[in-house]
Amino acid sequence: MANLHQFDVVVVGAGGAGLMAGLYASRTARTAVISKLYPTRSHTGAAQGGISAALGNLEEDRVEWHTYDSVKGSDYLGDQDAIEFMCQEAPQAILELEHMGLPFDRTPDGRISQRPFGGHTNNVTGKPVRRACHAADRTGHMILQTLYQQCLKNNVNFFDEFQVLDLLINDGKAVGVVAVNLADGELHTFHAKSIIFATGGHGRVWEITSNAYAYSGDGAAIVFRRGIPLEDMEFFQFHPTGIYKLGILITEGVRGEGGILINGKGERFMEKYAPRVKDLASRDVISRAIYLEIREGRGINGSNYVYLDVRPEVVNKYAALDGRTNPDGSPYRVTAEELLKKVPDIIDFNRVYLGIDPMTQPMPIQPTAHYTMGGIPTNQYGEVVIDDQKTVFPGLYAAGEVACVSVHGANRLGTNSLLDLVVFGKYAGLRAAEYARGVDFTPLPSDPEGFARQQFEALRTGSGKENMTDISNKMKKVMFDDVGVFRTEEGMQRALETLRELKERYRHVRVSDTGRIFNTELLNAWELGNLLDVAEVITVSALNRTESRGGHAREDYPNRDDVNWLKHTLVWKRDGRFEIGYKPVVITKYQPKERTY
Amino acid sequence: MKRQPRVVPLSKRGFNFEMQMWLFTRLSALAMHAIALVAFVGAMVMGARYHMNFADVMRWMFTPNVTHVQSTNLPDLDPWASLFWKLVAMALVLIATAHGVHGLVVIADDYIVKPLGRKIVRLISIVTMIAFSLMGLYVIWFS
Amino acid sequence: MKVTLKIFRFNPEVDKKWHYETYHLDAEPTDRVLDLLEYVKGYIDGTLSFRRSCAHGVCGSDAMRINGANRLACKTLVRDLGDKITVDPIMGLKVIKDLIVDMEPFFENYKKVLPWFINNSPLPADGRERLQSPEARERFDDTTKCILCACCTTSCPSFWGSDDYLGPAALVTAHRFIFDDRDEAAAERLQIISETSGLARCHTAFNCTLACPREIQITKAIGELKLATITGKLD
Amino acid sequence: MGMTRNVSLFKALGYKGKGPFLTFILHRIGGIGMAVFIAVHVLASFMGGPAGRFLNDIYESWPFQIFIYFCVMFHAINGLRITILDLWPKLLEYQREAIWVEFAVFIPLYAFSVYVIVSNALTGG
Repeated sequence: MANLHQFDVVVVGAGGAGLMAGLYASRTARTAVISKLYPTRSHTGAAQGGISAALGNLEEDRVEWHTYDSVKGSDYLGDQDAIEFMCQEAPQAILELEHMGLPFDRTPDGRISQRPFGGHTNNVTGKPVRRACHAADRTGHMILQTLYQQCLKNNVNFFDEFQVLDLLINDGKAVGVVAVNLADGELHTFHAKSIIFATGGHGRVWEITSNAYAYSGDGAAIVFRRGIPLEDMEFFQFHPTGIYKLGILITEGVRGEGGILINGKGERFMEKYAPRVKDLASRDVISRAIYLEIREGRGINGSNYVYLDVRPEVVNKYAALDGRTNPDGSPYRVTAEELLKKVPDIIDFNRVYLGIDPMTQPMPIQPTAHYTMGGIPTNQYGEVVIDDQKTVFPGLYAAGEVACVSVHGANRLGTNSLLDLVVFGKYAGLRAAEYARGVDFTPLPSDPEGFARQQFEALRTGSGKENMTDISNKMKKVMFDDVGVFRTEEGMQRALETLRELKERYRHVRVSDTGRIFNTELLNAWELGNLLDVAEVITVSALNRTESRGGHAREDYPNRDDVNWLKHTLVWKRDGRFEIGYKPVVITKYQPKERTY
Repeated sequence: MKRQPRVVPLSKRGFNFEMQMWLFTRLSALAMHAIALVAFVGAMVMGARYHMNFADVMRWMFTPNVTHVQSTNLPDLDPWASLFWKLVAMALVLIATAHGVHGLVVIADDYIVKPLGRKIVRLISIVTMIAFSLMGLYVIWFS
Repeated sequence: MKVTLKIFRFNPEVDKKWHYETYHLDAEPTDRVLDLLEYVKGYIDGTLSFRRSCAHGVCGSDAMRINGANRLACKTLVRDLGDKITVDPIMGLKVIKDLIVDMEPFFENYKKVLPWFINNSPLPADGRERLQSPEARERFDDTTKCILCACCTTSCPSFWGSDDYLGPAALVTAHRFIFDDRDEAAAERLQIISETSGLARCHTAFNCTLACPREIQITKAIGELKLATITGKLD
Repeated sequence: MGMTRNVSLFKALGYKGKGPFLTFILHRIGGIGMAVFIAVHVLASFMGGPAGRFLNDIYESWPFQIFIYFCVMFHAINGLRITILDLWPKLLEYQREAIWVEFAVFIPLYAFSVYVIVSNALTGG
């Protein structure tokens, strides 16, 4: 094998979690970061609103409140020990980012500025609290840039535009990955002591999504094929405010700054669904509210969207009605100029894609597939755990959106995704390096590239006639219609049948590009295979869970069922058949109770 | 919050030959505009309004050298040939040559990247600049 | 509306020379150029190769020359181009395949300006954030927006001359750190960018500023750097 | 692998830059034009004799005059714009307006010069 590389730690994926892991691992171990994109192209860069931590820079805030908000946000499915750990680590993580030079916005006295966000509350008064640290509406961009820069400073070995195809396992341990160099089509084998998957989510399974093309569930699909279970895959977050038809995200920060949701009758409908925090309720709650409004004919002009209104006069009107105040107690008021400073990119998106100026017109929005709560099961140190006994799979780690710790449970609290990838990326990196220090290399299995080559060659040389874009669009549509915000037994059965049909068609997919250099068509075909696999797992998991909880809302089982379903789903594929298992939810201080906003 | 003004000391701020020449190019441009203005005002004072056409005034502004106006209908060439204008014209030639030669070096830098190539360009440019400055001074002094 | 889409094609494994391929498509005025490329790739010719990821102008993958000027394909709408659209790869970098160019020289230049935060002083005693006033933060806000898409650098005539010029993107990055009052390596960076391959090669053609999809005032940033080398003032 | 850096002079000139890109190109043309002219002019004056007179005849011809007036005026006016913007970078935000002002000054001035040159040429000076 000409292309064999040996590293102590190999990180797959170079988004926030991957770079964080790479950065911390590289301090003590020889580390490589493999990414199918240039690291700065990763989707962390699209995160807008902020990253939460109970710093209390502007008003009183406590780690316990953050913990409780996250537990409640997760609809009590999050593991409370992990959530406590994350919220406890949050302030330190944010400060470390600041020490790395991340340009947060500042308060007048020079500290990191914070703003309100959906589901962030003062637990005593029940009022929204300023907890989201932000850099305009480009927080993710700043995190990604800062981490990439620090990795460069630390001389992390980057393998840019290498697509990882397979995880190598020998002797019950993860021993390496196989990747293809997109530039010349050569397969490379990376032999490692620890492997960290940080490949992100799979939002491209759905039609309307805020996710990047690259979000094709590669990591989840790769490990799933190698017998690792996936956890809680039925839980996927639909963000309430995506730009109509395009799905491009409009940050919750817009509502944090006072934006209001308006239905076709001109009403502020969130008063009905979340009387206390209204437009700053949790994301799943708002997404469902929008769907219900639309279903009852109260979309704009009876169509399937509503308005998000951030015109200064509207913001001020409702802020006055709500009695909202600044930290110093004065009434909250905004001007167009201030808003322009706080959410410049949102305003830019609207101008470019809709030709709308949000300062004078409301923005048409609809829920958009946004975030993967489920994924590869891990503990709070990023170690992959493969059953309900907390058995760790040696040498294998996961962090970021691809992992399920689970801190997000059934629904992620806004801003906790960036926090998740910073905290767990860091610990995965540290743990992976520590593990690598203590062990020797396990030999690679024989013919390590075999499986990857076989997958690729089957696609490249296949004689099928099926059009992959067609298959892909059908999958996206059926998933959005039947396994979307609201789900039913019947719809999901239909979806499952369609998916299996599509998988059959996929076996005959046509790849016209037979070249080796930047064969993006082949790559896309392979990614589609991952999406189909992941979509099937999602649907199987969702069909199995006969309750409604967080991001999983079933019309035939509209209530949460703590008696039977206060547990995580685990799905394996063994001998071509799905096996479903469960593991208990860790509960420390917060007993499940009804969730209202 | 109070802030200390941040200033990088002269030796460390990167004000090297490259940036000095960058500044020189701008300042010499301003100087040449100023000289042209002086030449223009001077020409008006010396009666160009009555005796010269537009093209001749332009030529005089371009370099205020007596040979540039001696073929016109000026009745009295003496003030135009004074030492003052000779010195002005010579200053202009020196500034313009430096400005122009540096401009050519800048263009060459865009396309010639190898250190040796750049050295050669600079060497040639210095020689050219000195030669043309001397020739210009000679022409003006003896005209 | 009917659109005629002309795309630069070059497959290194087959072609000796590049050529244009013309496609006739139906498009909505609100379609992005990226949507058209995806359509061509999905239904007409799967071998068409280009980079893309986020599809809404924040990842910087799909910089290309559209109707003669550098833009992001995902941020350029058909209605702003008319019914004749020509797509070329960005200039000044090697074309590898179709619209994909070799980005290495671009990132190499980026790395030359020490594109990372440097502050070796002890952290605040309370372990908290380094303080920075909102005004000081605002000072370099514009240049923090850069997504490294290379629209600016590959629109720069000096960069076309040779990739030895650091290029606007690298200088923008230098600006982001030099004017950050928490950073301590301004002097080092100034010395790097004031060499022949740096500031002096900026001839204010403004192509960069006009090409920037993030609307960074690049020429202004470079102008401020030039003056900083002369006055030494970083406020 | 791949094509070399794909920038020929032709391609470079084909880039759809706007006003400032055009002025950048013209500034270079003007600068080089002047450098050649002055070099030849100084050389000719320095040498004198028939060769000098021959060169003199060339640059006193009216088409050459139109060219060199363009070089000088454009280079001077554009140079002034660049200098002002460079020394006060804050003004760079108004670069579009600066270009308009530049052309508003240059076009009438140059048009007048061309008119004078051409009418002189037609009337024989």
